[in-house]
Amino acid sequence: MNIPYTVEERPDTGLPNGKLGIWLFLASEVMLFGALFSTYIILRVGAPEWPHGELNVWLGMANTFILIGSSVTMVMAWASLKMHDWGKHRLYLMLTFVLAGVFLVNKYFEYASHWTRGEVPSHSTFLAIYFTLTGLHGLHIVGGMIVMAYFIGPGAKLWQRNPDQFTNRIEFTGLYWHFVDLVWIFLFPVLYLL
Amino acid sequence: MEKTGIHPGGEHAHVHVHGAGEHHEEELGFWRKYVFSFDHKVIGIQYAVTGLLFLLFGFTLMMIMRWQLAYPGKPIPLIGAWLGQDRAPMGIMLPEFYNQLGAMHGTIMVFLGVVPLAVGGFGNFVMPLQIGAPDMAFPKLNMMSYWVYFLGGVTMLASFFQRGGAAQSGWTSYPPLAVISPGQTLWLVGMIFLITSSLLGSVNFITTIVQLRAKGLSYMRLPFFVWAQFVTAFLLLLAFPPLEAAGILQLMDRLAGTSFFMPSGLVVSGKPLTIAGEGNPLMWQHLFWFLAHPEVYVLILPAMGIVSEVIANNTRKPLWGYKALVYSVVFLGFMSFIVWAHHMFMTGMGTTMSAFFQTTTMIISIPSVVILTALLLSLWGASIRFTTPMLFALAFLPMFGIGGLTGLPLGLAPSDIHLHDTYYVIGHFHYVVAPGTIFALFAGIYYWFPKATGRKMNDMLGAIHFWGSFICINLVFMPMFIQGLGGMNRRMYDGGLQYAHNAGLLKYNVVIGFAAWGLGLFQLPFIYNFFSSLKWGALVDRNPWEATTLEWSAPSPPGHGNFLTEPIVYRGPYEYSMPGSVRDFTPQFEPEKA
Amino acid sequence: MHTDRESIRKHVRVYWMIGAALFAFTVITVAVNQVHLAIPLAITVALIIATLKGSMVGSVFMHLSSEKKWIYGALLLTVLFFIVLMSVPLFTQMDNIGTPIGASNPSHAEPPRH
Amino acid sequence: MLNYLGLPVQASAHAGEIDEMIVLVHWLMAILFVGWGLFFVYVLFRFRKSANPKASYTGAKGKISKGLEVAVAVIEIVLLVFYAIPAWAKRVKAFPSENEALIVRVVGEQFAWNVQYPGPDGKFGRTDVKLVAPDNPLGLDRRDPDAKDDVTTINQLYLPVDRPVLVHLSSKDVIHSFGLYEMRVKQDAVPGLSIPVWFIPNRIGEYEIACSQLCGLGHFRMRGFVTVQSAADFQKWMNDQLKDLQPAAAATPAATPAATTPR
Ligand code: HEA
Ligand code: HEA
Ligand code: CUA
Ligand SMILES: [Cu+2]
Repeated sequence: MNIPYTVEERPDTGLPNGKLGIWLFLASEVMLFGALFSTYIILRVGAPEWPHGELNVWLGMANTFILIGSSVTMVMAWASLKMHDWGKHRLYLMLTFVLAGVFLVNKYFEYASHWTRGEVPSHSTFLAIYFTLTGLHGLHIVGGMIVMAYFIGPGAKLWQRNPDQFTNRIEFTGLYWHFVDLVWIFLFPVLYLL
Repeated sequence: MEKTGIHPGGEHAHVHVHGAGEHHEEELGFWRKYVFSFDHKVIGIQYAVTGLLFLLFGFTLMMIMRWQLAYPGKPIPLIGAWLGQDRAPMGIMLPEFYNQLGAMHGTIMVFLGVVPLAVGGFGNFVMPLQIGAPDMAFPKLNMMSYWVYFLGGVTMLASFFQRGGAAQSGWTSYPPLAVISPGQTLWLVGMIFLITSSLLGSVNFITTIVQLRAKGLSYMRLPFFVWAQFVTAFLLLLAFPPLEAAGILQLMDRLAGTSFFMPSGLVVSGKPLTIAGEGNPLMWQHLFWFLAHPEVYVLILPAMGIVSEVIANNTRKPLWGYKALVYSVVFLGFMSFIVWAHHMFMTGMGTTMSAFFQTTTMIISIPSVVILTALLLSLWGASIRFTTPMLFALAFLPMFGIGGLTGLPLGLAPSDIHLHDTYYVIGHFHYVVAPGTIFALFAGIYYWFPKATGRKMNDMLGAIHFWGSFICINLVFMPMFIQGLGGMNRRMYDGGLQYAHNAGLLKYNVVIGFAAWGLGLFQLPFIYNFFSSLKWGALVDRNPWEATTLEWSAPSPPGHGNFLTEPIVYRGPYEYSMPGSVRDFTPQFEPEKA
Repeated sequence: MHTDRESIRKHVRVYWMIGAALFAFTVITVAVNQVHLAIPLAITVALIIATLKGSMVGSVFMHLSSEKKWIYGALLLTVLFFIVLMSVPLFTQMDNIGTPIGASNPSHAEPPRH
Repeated sequence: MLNYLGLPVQASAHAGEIDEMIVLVHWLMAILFVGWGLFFVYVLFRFRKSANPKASYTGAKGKISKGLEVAVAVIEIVLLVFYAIPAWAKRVKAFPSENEALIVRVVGEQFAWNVQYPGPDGKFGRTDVKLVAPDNPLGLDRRDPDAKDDVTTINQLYLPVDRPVLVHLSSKDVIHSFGLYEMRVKQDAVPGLSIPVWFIPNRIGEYEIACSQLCGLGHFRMRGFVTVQSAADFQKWMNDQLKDLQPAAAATPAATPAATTPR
């Protein structure tokens, strides 16, 4: 007996296994970042005063654009598969990967500038929160890039053997990637603007 | 990768694709078969054995502690000499080592012993069989969760051998103490491994139960054990991440010098700490208990599931109030997310929130009462077979009863003033986890051993194991209530020797000590039974217990893919002694006779 | 999702539009931030916009606008507990009968200058 | 029941109330456990296989269980509404007025209890972590006029009988817990917070402060002493302390710069 519903949907739930799996995983991610945001709130409410204009809004905004862009290219990578346009899919997936890379490079310069100014995590509650939240988010970016690299490289072979499963996997990667983007959409105002 | 406009199979015309984890029915090498196997049964057994070994280890730590409590400052016999200068010079235990043993006993028992055995072991092995699935939904992920758990275990064990020893701030690891104490870093890293493993596991469990149920197996036909595992998986999925986050924050506090949990103006041993400050130590407690209360239900729900299976099978009648059981367990799971601060009444909680948490705590006790009542009433009109698993399952009921009932005075803030952090708490939760959960796990081992190995465990040894453990374990934990009510604090290196109000309570420390070591001795028949039965146990067929649930329709032990033919379910899980049927059990997988 | 090429084409158009909208909203948040509002107001505005953006990503890019009941169920549960996690520790903190001690900070790490 | 539970003597005004609750809950527990226990033993005997070879498919009938569960729920609600919640409110809301109560600061540290009385002026002197020194564990600034008459002790808490005590509890380093078992008082001492605790000692005698929160390797020996005396004896003790103070107040400890310790 093989494991059913790895590709096709189970009639009564209308879902393939992976779809439910990835969403459950994202649910746990929500709680992970939830705890961090909750800590942020507690610390901020308890703090005598909270710094403003600590961070470079323009860098943050640039990164927001980059991530939103990458979300669009990601969903396009999946849509092109749906339309059986392999070439476009490759293009968009690689584009997403590159954008993710650019995001990290940008982040690196941001970190570096803080570091050189001696603004390290131990310096203040705000910086501690800033580095922890963005650092964890950065790790999620790296994770996403690894997955994409796999589907650009070795993972791509699956397309020949089983296009629908490949399409599903790209969709799930997308779901994860959009979540990472979504987290940033909240991180940006919370850390850079408020 | 060349560009292909056209591609095969747009509509998946029943191309039966090998799913995640390509199956290799053809013989696999030793490594892929026994070590890095994708098969849920192998992984389940890996989990179970590792969990058992950790239980034994955690218990050993405690047997050493109980010596110090019974005879404070006396050299530890036998092993004392080996412990080393920085733990027990001349065999006499140091306070810091006592604290390490306490913290690691708690951590190991909960996160490395019971959860892996109850969820990783029984859940992995039994649940897919009971829902008629060929395997878990994500076999590779399943293997990963085991090995990540294994890494976590190794990290925890290794932490004993670093300079300064293992974590020593209690399994609760309250900052600021945890942040400034040695050993904590490895504990945190280990926890992050364990949490990651549990998260992967729970995703897998939920998906499997929702997606891979056999034909005809509707939710209200699920064995109660599967329901318990289902709710448990949700608890793990949603309650664990906050502790992971908290763990990361405490790591930052230790390694990056941040002060998430460190307030301003700390003065440690006369010297002000040079940190930014403005942190909040209570936030850790919130994040910790946000996990740790649901966690305690993670410890009990699978146990209740096992007990229900065993009781239904050995009473030869349907469980009383199956629906009530299901609703209660779901409600229990839901409520367990909003009671956590009943562990924090003494942190200065005001009237509003204490009223809230006392109320939720009282509410959550009701479904437990319902569950126990249902199980007790299931015995009425039964034809009880006192098999070895049944002995343990029956003992579970009053033992959980004691543990649960003693939770009530703790749940009321004013009475908790007196009982908080005394041995009453220790007694309370050990009655639920030790003679409760541990006994249920024993029941499960005796019950499913034949399915896993094709052989039965010896009943004589089983009986010795049961009666010995039952008596000893009560002698261990019952006196703790007396000590607690008398005001003896927990986590006391000298067992509260110095305090006047403990004078009359110290004698029990000796009783408990001997009972604990006796309990240890009575595990030997079990360990022997466990291993010898693998070789010499009586061979059994598919359904030695004449049970009704799906796992008994598969061969013992089941081969790869579990079932020879795709199972179909025709009825509820516990159709025993059905009126008008010849035999006293009608399996779920037995077609209606036309 | 068994969507044929045509409906996908329609989707694609939506994706690009949403992308544009997200860009626009980002610009707005930053713009609003440049005119210095009172902190509470600024926070509410920024969070409202963020929530708007978030729900766009969720409902369109992640297809939440048309999902299956199991996923809605799981997410509903998550959202519930997320809210608990956000609010209850804060409430408990506020309810605490203790008063913070403004201990003079011994460290050399002054609060960040601005 | 009270006599069987073996609780420590009651040495504070509210101890009886707490014990009453403990007793009530244990009655509920006892009744449930004994009731079900008897049922349990009975069914095990009556429905053993040899006695009842054929199990009944329907099993137990009737609504008794529902009634039982409802009863438990009702009793729990009563306990909550009429005992627990009001009793707790008395602990954390109904604090005695500043002038009737004896006010004292207790600061936990690894592994001792520092006690500070405001003295005749009723004002606590300024404290500063920079001033913390072996001879000045609280970092009390003796140059501060309010501090001149502040009486400090270590591990010695003297209290007058039958007068409300309001303790401002805090900690210098880690979380400790201020446990007075005979007084039925327990409150965590959380660094960064000053938490009020109040009670009325009503029984002259010697008692102990038991640290009830793991606070490191000395947790087990973090013991303080409470001496409850008649108002007169207490005044006498206080006056002696004030006399001893004069030299101490003269020699003001120089501010020791905060030595830095990497963790
Ligand atoms: C499996 C684990 C488990 C379970 C199931 C429970 C169940 C409960 N727990 Fe427990 N608890 C722990 C594990 C568990 N607990 C642990 C580990 C700690 C300590 C952590 C630490 O500090 O280190 C703790 C601590 C703890 C505290 C904090 C105490 C303190 O630190 O001051 C509180 C307070 O409210 C509490 C309450 C409860 C309540 C109300 C229940 C209720 O759910 C119980 C409901 C059950 C019943 C009411 C039983 C019904 C019985 C019958 C119907 C009679 C049956 C009789 C016969 C069969 C004869 N628990
Ligand atoms: C699941 C949780 C669990 C379990 C099962 C146990 C089991 C036991 N615990 Fe545990 N304990 C805790 C969780 C648990 N404990 C926690 C969380 C704490 C608090 C720590 C802290 O303060 O921070 C604690 C603290 C604690 C204390 C208080 C220490 C202190 O406060 O200073 C004591 C004291 O006696 C104690 C004793 C025991 C005993 C005698 C058992 C016995 O019941 C042991 C029973 C075990 C067995 C019977 C082993 C069975 C396994 C086998 C026989 C293996 C067979 C192997 C193969 C076949 C391969 N425990
Ligand atoms: Cu201080 Cu324990
Ligand atoms: Cu709890």
